[in-house]
Amino acid sequence: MSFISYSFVAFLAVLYVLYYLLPKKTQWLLLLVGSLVFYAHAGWYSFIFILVVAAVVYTAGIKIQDQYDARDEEISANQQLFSKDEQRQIKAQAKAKAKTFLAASLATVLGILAVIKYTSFVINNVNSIIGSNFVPYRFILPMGISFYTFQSVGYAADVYWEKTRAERNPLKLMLFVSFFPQLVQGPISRFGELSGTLLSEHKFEPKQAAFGFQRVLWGFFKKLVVADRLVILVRSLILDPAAYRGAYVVLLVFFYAIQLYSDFTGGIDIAIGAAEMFGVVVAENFARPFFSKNAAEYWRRWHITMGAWFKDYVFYPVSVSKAMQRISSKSRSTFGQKIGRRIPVYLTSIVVWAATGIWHGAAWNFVVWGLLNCLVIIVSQEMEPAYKKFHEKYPFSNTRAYDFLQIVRTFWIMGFIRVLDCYQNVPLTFRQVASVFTASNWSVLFNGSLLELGLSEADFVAVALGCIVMVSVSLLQEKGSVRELLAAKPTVLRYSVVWLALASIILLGAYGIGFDANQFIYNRF
Amino acid sequence: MEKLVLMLAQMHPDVDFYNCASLIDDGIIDSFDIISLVADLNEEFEVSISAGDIVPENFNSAQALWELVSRLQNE
Amino acid sequence: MKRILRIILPLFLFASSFWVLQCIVVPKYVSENVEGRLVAEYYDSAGGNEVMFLGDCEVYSNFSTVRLWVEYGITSYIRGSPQQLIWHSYYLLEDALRYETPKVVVFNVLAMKYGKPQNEAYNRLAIDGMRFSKSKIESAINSMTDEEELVTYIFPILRFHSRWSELCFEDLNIFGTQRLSHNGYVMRVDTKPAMNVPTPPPLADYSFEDKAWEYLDKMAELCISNGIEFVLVKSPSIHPAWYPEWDTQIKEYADKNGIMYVNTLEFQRETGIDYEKDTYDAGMHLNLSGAEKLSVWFGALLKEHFDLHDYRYSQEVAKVWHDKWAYYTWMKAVQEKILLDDGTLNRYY
Amino acid sequence: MIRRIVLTMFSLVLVLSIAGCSSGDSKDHSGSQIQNTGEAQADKYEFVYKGTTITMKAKAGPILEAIGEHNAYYEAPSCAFEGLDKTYSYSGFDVVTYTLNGVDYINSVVLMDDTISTPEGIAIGSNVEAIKSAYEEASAYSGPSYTIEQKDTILLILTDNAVATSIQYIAITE
Repeated sequence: MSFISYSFVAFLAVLYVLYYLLPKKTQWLLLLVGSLVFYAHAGWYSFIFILVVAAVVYTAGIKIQDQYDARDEEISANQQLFSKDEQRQIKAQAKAKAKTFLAASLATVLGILAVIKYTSFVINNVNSIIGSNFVPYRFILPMGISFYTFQSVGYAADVYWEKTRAERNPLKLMLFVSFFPQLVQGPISRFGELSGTLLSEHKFEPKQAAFGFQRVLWGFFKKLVVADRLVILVRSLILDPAAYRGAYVVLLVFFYAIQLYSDFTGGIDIAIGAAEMFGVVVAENFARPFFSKNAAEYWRRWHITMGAWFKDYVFYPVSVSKAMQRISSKSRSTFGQKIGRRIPVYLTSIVVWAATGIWHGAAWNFVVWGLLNCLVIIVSQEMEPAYKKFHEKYPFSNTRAYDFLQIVRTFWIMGFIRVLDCYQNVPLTFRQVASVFTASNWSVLFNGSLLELGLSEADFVAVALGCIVMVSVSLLQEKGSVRELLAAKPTVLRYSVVWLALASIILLGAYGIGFDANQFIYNRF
Repeated sequence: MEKLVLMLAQMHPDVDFYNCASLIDDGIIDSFDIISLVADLNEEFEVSISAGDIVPENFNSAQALWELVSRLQNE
Repeated sequence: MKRILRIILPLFLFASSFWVLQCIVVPKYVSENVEGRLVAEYYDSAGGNEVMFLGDCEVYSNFSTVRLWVEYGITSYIRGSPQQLIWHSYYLLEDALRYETPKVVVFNVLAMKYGKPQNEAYNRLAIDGMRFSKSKIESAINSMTDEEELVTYIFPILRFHSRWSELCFEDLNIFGTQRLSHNGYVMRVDTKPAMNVPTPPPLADYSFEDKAWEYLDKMAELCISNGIEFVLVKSPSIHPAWYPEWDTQIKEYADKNGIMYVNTLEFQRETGIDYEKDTYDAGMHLNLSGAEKLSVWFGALLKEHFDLHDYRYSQEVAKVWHDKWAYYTWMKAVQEKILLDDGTLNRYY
Repeated sequence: MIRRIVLTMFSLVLVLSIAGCSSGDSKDHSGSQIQNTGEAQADKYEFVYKGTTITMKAKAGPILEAIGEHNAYYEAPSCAFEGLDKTYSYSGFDVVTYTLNGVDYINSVVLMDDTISTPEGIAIGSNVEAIKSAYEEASAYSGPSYTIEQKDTILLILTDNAVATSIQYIAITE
């Protein structure tokens, strides 16, 4: 069930009314039922996978928790009897057993994801390398498998690291794994943060309801008015790369950036807004990424929960692992302190970014996309001292104008890397980007050929309007929550703003027959 | 504790580690420093800091770091 | 009290504002696809019609209700719409029965050749004009192609919202426009003789689909349960072709169920329709003279078989129909003038 | 103990991937699925007249010019919308076109008498054996009518007491 379907709107309305009618105790159960109904729309085939992943992670959690509880009990029971070494020995033993449960559960869950998502990719590559011709079998990707798998892995790891206690009630854990707003495209939540607000009882508060509803409206506005309209333009540019080269590629980079931003953040706003209406606070996933002045900052503002997830569950574990420690000490001894300390971190970053890339999709363009991002971050990290000197030498570089320049620069760098998503073919992407520098069809941007790409003037007006609204809201958000601002205003103004949003969604939205609105970019992947 | 502060000072001489309590939050220590710090601490105090321990609470101040190390020492 | 007001008032304002937006955005069918107004026009003259015609352009272009009145005092209405499918007809009849119960229902059988929903455009023309009712919902459910959504029939703004960029002055008169039809009859006085009408290619399979038969039965049952005489007719258009194999199936059905079936194509001599002068598009639809000839002949048939009251002598009914007759003759004059001035009939009035 | 767990986990993965295999067609939604690729292979049986192939759903203009003057013409407006169904009659066959946003496309070709035959040599009057041998591999024989469904064209041959009575090429429009 897609967020922008009539059935989702009806589903949300019904669930919302029931949620505040039923006794508080059963609220989380209703959310679970709602999530399962929401998920069942994706077909029974997908259902099995989410159940299995939840079950595996649930048992692992319980087993690990049992080890730790047994250990604590043993130690506290005969506090004086055991010497320090014996205590350390018991703890190590418990840790080792817990580790095997963790390893087994991760192997299964990630194994399932790997098999379902990457079999054909691996077979194709094996075929091309050794010339064999196995038949690459493509599985249907169950909805949201990449997201709930990561969320479950995070849960198991947190229990192992004793960051949170394991959830004894399987249904409550199932709700954590399958909570419908974040199922489709995240955000990837942490059990420690989410379980509290998700499983607690919520009284109906008008302010919270209004805020949640406004945020859902905001998500629909971005998704329907801007994103689904631009998809038409982006698609026509992508489907015929030979015809649309040179200046068109710049156009594609620009419009795909806006399209992906409004599509993804729109979807996340609907998710977070919907959760907020039920009183559940979900982690933020974007913080106005296009205002970032460098790549590192961009990745602290774009898809925040994914970045955090890879940092906590891939970057640190790898860099703290024994193997990496050895490399780190060896590199520091051979290359000296300054360079030596960088190499392990760069090595780990490359691993992390390659993983991030491949997670996005089973194709080389995603891997290259990840590595390019990594390269840009490492280069800007290396240039740090040079930048510092540059800033000290030239005072103008600390002015707002220079900041704006940096923002534009980051926008375009990220845009050109992101266009790998569109062509889904690495050599083709590089050829297209190269064609920009040898382009001679710059007139295309002004001589009205823009209108032959599937969008009329009226469409461009709607997109421009949408962008102006998005930019101004983002500027306001830099200072504080826009909804608080609105709440302070008189009710008449607040209602008219809500009316305006509703009217622009219904009238200007690119939905229904004639607009082949596609799914969220990240849906079902 | 002094050895610990010495190590930190080696990386960032200009920071007063004794009473600064927001090393991570203010971005004074970045992921580089954390990784090499973990390697040095493991070596120096024969502890094995696990990924689970790398959370802002433990790294935000020298004091918190010292508590982490001592706790791990008698693990 | 104040708290309730604070909730009710905004809701009311929201609802009414979107209702107005919907009326503006929904197409008015004034400058193009004028037949889109037919279904909605019924409600102004609902009630007191003893004969109800159902079918597509072969009905609303070929039968003149005003001529039937002038000639025999028969009060009739044509609930027609472009390419009206049989289930559209059924639910339009069901809808009409909420306003009146005619004595005779005449259904044009050409629609039997369609067994599946055809396209969204014709669905909209046949359903949007209906007032909100159970029949309208069911008609939508049974006619929708798979790309359509039921909710867009309940709230048409969800379908026509993208017209915001092509709104023109005519969209502002949301309180209805001048009537196009004469109790459902759409008049055209121009002529285009039917020459070398192509012989229709034989079909692989002449059987009608189950859904068509199902709705024919449903319509027959609806008439019987309301004491209405059900009449099947094949209108005298010679294109698209009406195959003999189809005709025999309808004849068998009519005999088996004791229903009167008239294939006007077999009575060319009696109706006197001349396809050189009586059609405005080479044989697909009759023009005014053709429609009047057919109506005179068919009216006599109706009077003969069914005791239809001659309302010309009842005072108030005659007055109402006099106005209709005046509008009818006014439009005839206007169209003839347009034909003289512009050479082609490029508008109805 | 540990070996047992790993074993069960491994079998689970295996079972699931097999379950995965059995599910019908697979649409991979990786990354952005803005990409869609259709495959095109031409229809084998098409009508040819004086060297011009009349392809279904192709633009009518150039084709009609190529095959020369028509003997008769008939146009019929569709019920409400603009756009005309046009029938061009030639000696021995008719060509019918439909209009889509102002441009005419070929909708069908109907062979009217035995003076015209298909490229495979079948005409009205050919007996059933000749039809079967001419369209051996690509035909679906069901009772008196032979329907050969291709990508854009249906070749329909109607027969009556073992002789072809009508031959039509019809465009498949959804």
